[in-house]
Amino acid sequence: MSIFQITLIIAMVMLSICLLLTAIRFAIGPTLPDRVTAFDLFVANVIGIIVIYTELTHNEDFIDVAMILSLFGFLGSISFAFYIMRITK
Amino acid sequence: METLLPLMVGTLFAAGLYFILHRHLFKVILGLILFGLATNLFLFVIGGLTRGGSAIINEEQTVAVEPYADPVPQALLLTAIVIGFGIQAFSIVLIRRVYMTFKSNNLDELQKENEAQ
Amino acid sequence: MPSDLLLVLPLLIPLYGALLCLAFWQREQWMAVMAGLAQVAWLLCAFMLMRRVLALEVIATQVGNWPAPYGITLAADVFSAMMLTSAAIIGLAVYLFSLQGLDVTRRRFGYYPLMLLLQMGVAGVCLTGDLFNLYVWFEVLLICCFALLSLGGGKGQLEGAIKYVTINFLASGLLLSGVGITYSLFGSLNLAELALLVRQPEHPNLPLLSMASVFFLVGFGIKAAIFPLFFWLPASYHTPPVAISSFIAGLITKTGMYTLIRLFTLLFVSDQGFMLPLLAILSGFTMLIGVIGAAAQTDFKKILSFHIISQIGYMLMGLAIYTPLAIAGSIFFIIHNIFVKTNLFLISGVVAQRYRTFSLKKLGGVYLLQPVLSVLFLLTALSLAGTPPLSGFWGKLMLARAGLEAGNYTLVAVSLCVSLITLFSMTKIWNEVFWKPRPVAVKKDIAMAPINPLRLWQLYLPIVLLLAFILFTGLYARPLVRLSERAANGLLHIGTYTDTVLSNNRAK
Amino acid sequence: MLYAILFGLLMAAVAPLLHRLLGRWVAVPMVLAPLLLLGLYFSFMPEVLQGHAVVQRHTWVPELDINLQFRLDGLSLLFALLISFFGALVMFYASGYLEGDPLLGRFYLFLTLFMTSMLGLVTSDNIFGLFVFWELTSISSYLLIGYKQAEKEARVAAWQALLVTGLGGLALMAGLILLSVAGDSYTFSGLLERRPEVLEHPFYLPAVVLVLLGCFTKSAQFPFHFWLPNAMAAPTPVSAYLHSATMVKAGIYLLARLSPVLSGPDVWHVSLMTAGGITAVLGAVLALQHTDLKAILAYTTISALGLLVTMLGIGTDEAMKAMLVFLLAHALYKGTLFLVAGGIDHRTGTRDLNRLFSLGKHMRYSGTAATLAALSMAGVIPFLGFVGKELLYEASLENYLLLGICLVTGVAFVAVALIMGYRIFWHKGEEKTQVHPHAHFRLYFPPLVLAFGGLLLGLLVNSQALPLLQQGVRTITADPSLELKLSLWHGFTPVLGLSILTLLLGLALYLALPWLGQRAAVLQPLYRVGPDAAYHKLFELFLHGSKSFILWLQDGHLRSYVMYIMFFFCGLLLFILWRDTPGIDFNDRIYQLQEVRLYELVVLFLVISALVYLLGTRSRLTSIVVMGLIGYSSALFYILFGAPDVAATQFLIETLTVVIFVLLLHKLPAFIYLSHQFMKYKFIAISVVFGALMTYVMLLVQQQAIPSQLKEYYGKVSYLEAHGRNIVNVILVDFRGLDTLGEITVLAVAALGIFSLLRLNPEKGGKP
Amino acid sequence: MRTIIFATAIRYLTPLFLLFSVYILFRGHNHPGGGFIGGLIGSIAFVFHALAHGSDHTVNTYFRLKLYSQEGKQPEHASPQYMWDLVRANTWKRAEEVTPVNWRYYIVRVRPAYMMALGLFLASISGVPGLLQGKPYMTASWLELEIPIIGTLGTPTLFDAGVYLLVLGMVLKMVFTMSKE
Amino acid sequence: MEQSIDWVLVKEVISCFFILAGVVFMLIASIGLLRFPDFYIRMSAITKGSTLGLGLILLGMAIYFNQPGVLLKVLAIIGFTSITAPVAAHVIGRTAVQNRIPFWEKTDLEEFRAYLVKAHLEQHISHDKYLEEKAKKEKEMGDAAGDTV
Amino acid sequence: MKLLLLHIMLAAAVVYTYFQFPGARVPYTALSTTLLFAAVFLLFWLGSYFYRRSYFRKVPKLAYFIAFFLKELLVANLKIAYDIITPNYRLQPTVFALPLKASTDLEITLLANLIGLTPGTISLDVSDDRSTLYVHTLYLRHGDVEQLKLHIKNGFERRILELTA
Ligand code: NA
Ligand code: NA
Repeated sequence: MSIFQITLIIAMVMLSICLLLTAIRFAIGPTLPDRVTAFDLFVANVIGIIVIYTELTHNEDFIDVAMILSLFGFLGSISFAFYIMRITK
Repeated sequence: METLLPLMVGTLFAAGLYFILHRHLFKVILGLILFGLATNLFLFVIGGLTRGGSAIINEEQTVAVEPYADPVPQALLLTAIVIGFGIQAFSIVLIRRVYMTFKSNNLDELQKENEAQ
Repeated sequence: MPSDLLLVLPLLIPLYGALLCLAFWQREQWMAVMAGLAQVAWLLCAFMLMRRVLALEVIATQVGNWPAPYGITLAADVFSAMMLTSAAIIGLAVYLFSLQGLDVTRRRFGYYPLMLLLQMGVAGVCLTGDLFNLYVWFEVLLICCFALLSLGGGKGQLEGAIKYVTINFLASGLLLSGVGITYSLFGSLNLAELALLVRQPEHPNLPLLSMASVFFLVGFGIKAAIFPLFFWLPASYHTPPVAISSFIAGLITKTGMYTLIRLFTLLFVSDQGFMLPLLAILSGFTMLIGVIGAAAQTDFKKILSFHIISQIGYMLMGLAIYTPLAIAGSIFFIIHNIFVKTNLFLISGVVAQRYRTFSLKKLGGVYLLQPVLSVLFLLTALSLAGTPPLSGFWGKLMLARAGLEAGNYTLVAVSLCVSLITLFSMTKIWNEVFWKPRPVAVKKDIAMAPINPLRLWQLYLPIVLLLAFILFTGLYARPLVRLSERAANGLLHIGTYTDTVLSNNRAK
Repeated sequence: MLYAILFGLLMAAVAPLLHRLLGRWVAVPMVLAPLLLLGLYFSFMPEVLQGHAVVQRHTWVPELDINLQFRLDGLSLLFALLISFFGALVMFYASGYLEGDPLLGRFYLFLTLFMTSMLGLVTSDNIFGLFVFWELTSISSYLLIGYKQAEKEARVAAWQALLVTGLGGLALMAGLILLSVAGDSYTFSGLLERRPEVLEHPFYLPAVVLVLLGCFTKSAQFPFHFWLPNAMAAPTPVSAYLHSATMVKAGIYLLARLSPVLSGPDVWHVSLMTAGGITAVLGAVLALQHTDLKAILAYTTISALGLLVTMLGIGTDEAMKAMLVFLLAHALYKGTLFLVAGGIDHRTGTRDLNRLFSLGKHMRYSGTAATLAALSMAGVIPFLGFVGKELLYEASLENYLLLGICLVTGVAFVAVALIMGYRIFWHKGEEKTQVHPHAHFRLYFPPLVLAFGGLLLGLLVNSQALPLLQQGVRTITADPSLELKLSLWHGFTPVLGLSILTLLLGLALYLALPWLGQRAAVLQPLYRVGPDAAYHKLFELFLHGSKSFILWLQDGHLRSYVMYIMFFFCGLLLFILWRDTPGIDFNDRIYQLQEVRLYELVVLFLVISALVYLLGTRSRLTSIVVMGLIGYSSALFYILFGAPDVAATQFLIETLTVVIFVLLLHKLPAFIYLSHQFMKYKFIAISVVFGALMTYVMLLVQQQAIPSQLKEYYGKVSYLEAHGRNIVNVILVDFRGLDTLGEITVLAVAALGIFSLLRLNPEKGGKP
Repeated sequence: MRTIIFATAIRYLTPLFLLFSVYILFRGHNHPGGGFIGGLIGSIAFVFHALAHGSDHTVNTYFRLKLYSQEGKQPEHASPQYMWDLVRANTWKRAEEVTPVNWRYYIVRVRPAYMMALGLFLASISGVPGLLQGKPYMTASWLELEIPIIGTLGTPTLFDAGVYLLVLGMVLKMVFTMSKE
Repeated sequence: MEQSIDWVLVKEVISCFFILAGVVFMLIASIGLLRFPDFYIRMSAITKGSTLGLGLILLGMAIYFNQPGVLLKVLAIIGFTSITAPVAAHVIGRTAVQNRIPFWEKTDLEEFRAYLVKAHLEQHISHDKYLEEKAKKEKEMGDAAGDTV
Repeated sequence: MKLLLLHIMLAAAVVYTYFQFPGARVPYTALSTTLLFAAVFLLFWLGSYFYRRSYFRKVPKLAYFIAFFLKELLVANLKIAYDIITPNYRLQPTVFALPLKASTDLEITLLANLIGLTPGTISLDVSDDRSTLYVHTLYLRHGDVEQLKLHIKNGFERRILELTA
């Protein structure tokens, strides 16, 4: 196993921890914007995982998905914000 | 993962069904979405899991080389996802319309009102 | 016309019809013209397909020109051609009815294209030779049903639609799972190839086939509305306007039944020792509960809706008995029922147009006021009840005979009792709606719609058309019986089907 | 003969049209039609009398062995003549009886339809052909009974008659199918040839039971007799024609037709005699308790039918002779009496016995007819009724029980005959009955003809009528050499003594009737437990039962329906898995677990905890976010296992779903959390079972999955022949493009549906 | 949601998204992507725009074409100069900038329903060339030449383009309908 | 001398460095999300942490793959995230303000107060008070407490 | 500015196309890509020299700007990282009103986004008259709001305005 692969595995593990931490923030809230932010970070983590995975598998087709996600992942947060505005106005 | 994913999908199925059995329309919709998600994953998991290899032929090759994922379940899955999306969208609009018409999203009340008519 | 074209036209004609309708979006009259053209063309196409199938038994085309198990095959045998032709005929009839029988708003809001796409779905289901493609066409059909059932958004419609959507969504999920299981276990999606695979006694996965068949049984059973799975049907079918419910009620459950018959003769034949008795039990309960439900109703359309279920029981009965005569009986029954049920719904629509209600308690006196309609109803209703020599009788007779010959005495007894109760509910409608004078209290409350003779005749036209067909299949039952027997024969001897589908190599 | 049937059907079909065109003159063609048919059947007489059956075959549905195969032998011809002759008279009578009725056209339609089906019934040789006509008579009877549809009694009675005879019809169908299987033949003649096989076939007993059920309901045998008196709600011509002369005798006809095939075993004889005997006595007793003319006639008809069945049950040559002669006599006199009763009703407006006195003054011809018919009914020499009665006694001499039955019936008949022939016409009562002055030729001519027919046949019994009757008896007994000798005067035999005794007792009974009438009131409660009451009870019970059953089953709750479905699915799957016990290799599984990566585990854990969180959350928005989380996680799985296209689609769709939720749901009210209470556990249980089952199925299928040849093929040709490297996409647009076409159609429809759902509002435009 | 920052960002991002969606569409045959994903991306671009600016504004910006033509009959109607002006006026230049003649314009509304219909039409018609050659429906035909980025062109590409249009039209139809509620 | 440098190894090491740095930033952002006291601070911390982290990971990948196509994609992703992340942050932040999501008590709102007053958002400035009121509302409404922000 | 974006995109497209084109002999390295990128850029620059010179004078400014921004990004991130991983906060959150010189939508947006990208600050809202940007910051040095404002104005706003001018 090369240094590079070890690095990747470490990266994956750390990103997984990130996911967990994000999930905890999501669960404890306490406000909706908090959750939405957690969701945002979740998306970023997912992009990270995809990128690392691309390197792990040496299959560059996966980056495309990351690209799509990076463009549109934030629509989720935007819509939630939009929603919150509309239900409270 | 071949062993664990089925567990997860089973959980998804169970949760989906449980929500569908709820009398709150919104939860029913959630249930439907979960159920659809579970079905898609079901299809994916039993179609065989291949780590890393996508069903895309490299620039250097003219035929696919192993290990590559079975593209058939993926294609079926894509079609199913899209169909599911159409139906989900329709269902969401439907409950919205139901709410606008009945001023309620409790299935029981809906039924009562309809019977009274 | 080459088979390649003949097999895709039933899909393309409604599709292009719908597209033309979309091109004339909101211009209702143009949409009607386009839809009418498409309906006529579809009917002609169905007839041509029927002719071809009668000559060649099975025809097939490999869509995309990929050899058989790799692409999608479209194939037609006698059974599918029969379904298609019936669908085309009632499609035209319902279309004609809708011209006067449906409000302008609904017609403007997509009624025509939705109907056409629904027909496309039906054609796809009937013609496809691929398991997953079957699922796709079912979804097409289903989403059209969703849209049509909720079109207009009346209260009852919406409430019914929720149930319809939810339960059918579950069914689709189970079906999809079933398709996945079948693919994983047998490595193919082509029905013909699968049929050959499941007939290899040494295939390692054969014991798991029964498990897969449960998914299909439940999935298509829901769509076909068989016994413990039918609950969505009476909850939703009576809710939309007649120009919608008549087509859906007439055709869609039968399409489910078509699929059940197709799959249980083609694929799931390895566990018949268990499956057939199970189907027999289900069929008995389906018949009984459907008819009991109908007896309990006091609403014209609700009675008809429940009767769909009981009739489905008959169709299932043939499959459960599984002899050539029985399956022929099922097929005969399916075709007969498509026409009769549609016609009954249409008649209920004409009645309701005039009296503005479907409630038996509020209706009455049609016998004196609209004698023609009364005759139309009576003949159709008796046909449903299986009074000889009308069409229902032949199906019933075939099934009863097959059942008795095969020793399914209980099932036959149940079917005959059910037939009596069917007669009961049909005459109940006749008594209440046609014979009984219109209640005085109602006369004050609800004014009758004025009669516009021209309009009335436009409404009658499709009914007369369908009735003519019903009478024809009854009084001169031979052609349909022969067709059914041929179809059943084709289903039970799959050699021709598999050979035609699988030997079709690529056109260079 | 097919053309006779077709002609009849045609006439029926055009009747309303003719009525519209010709007005009251519609009667002319309608009367001529049966006369024409009568002539036609007469033309077959010589051939039939020589002992040849006229056979005509027309294929109809040979695949099911149902053909329009007609066979005119003695029995059929007798019935056919009777039917068409009666038909003509009744048509004629009806034109008077229903004069000015706007629905006369429809009446003729139904009546002609009935006549035609009756003709078809008696001439059919194919058993299913017979069945077809059999059911048609039930239907036309239904329509005729309910002719006065505005009256509830008529509707109820019609319905009752239809359901009872319909029940019988279905039994008959089953019975006939069994017979055809047992005898491997679909014609009566064929069955007759294969009689030994039929008798020995295990289907014999069920077939007999079912056929008898059919015949008994049709011919109003106990306990199915109750519909017949109620059917008197029909206009009188109908009662005369259908419910005394012809339709009710269809059952008798069929029994007679099948008698040569099925008789022999005791079950046949005993059941016929039992049912017939009970019916005969019961009808006789009940007839005397009524004051409505038609009711009285109806009960005596039941009684007579009972006698006929009894005779068939006895099954000897004498009994058959008696049956046939009595059938003819009964048809003639009962038809007359019904028609007369109708005439009375027409002119006085009542049919109550106690309000009708000395009508003879005003209705001389009707009176004459009634008297003649009554004499025949009473069995007075030289009427045909006398001959019939003599034969009855003769046939039942062997058995005292049967003799008793005949005697009781005979006595009752005499009493009724006295009422009908004497009391209402010639007996002077205290008060005068109001009689409409205008005597109607069309109302008294037909009964006169019939009454004189009874007399004439009685007088000519040994010459003219004999050959046809003889052929009929030969048919029934299947004995072509049987000689039928009839004579008016046998000399002083015990039978004659019985006849005289009957007359005397009858007279006594008539005199005692007023006294008995008061005593009979005691019997009233019995009616409440009779079959009629039972029918109504059953009817109500069925209606209520079905209603509450359906309300229980179809309770309107979506969750119940889903529960049923899932119970069924899980139950079935569990059963199959239990039966086949396909095992999962868990060692292998555990070994595989070592390959699990941490990130996979984390994502999996996330999904499951998100689900748990979703179960508990009360906020709608939080639920949507959680759904998004789950969706993204599952998309991540798609990536991790090599499905980038699927993953991208899943991501995008998840995002869009959120947008849709946002656009639509913000107006929904606060999320009211509705607990399931105790039901919850049920739901949890079924959900868990379902999830577990799906997991099991997945594990199983995974283990057993076989490599697919599709994968290999696509991998090979995707680039070389389909010019695409992304195999999934190539499958979508090329290999399986049709799927995608269907899929985008779904999307288009979804958009259309959404558009119409949101925009189309019935309150704003258009009717619902 | 009338925030300048969001609205402006979206205004500049939308063309980028659209470009990206077309790119994804055409590369789908060889890489992840394709008509469906491309269509979703394209439609999401408009969804963003509608969220930020309101659906009416989106419709006005992207689904209304101003078609210019010159008023009255000009003598040089058939001349290349006129054609060139016409093309310029209708594409990248504003009408006023081209020539001083009076331009008249028509507003053409691009309805999502028509896009759907067109997409479905393209997808279904892409199978017809096969039929015309006497082969089964959807038999693919390919052009010989290979175009950069897009790759080889063939009827499956047309099919995918149909899918793209349909998905675009479908989502737009849905979203516009919903946001007008 | 030239042969002694293993360029592939160098490339990998550089790539590893970038990746690890990126991941660390991501992890720190996640921890920040958990640790920081109020919504605004959390958001502030993570939006950029994740953007930077992601950018570094991507650059590491680009170096590793060393292909123009990949580089382009990487640049595109970096570009996209750096455009979208702050926009999203802004939108959510603004929403939070509009919905009276409280600031940490130590936050200096001196210059912001005018804005809040103008938009009638001056209530619930205190974090604890906000939570208190939310709990109270939920208690009052019981199950009916809907989407409390 | 618009033209600049367009050029960049165009250049990217050309380069990408070149590499996709079969038979390209250039080694697939990030370096050569960048070189090619620069070459195409140069080409454009030369081409545009004759009519719109000013745009390409901004290119070096853009490079400076990016470098500056990256520095800011890194520094601020490290600061926050330190705060996160050490037990105590050194936070002094403040919301301040930044008077805007930038006036167009694009300028405001760019500024807000850049503020949003650098850790420690997010833009909460723009006042209705577009004169003020409300910014939330985590670290206010010595309670000196004005200095921070100046830092932003000199750092980001000035450079943006220079670029978009
Ligand atoms: Na597909
Ligand atoms: Na794709």
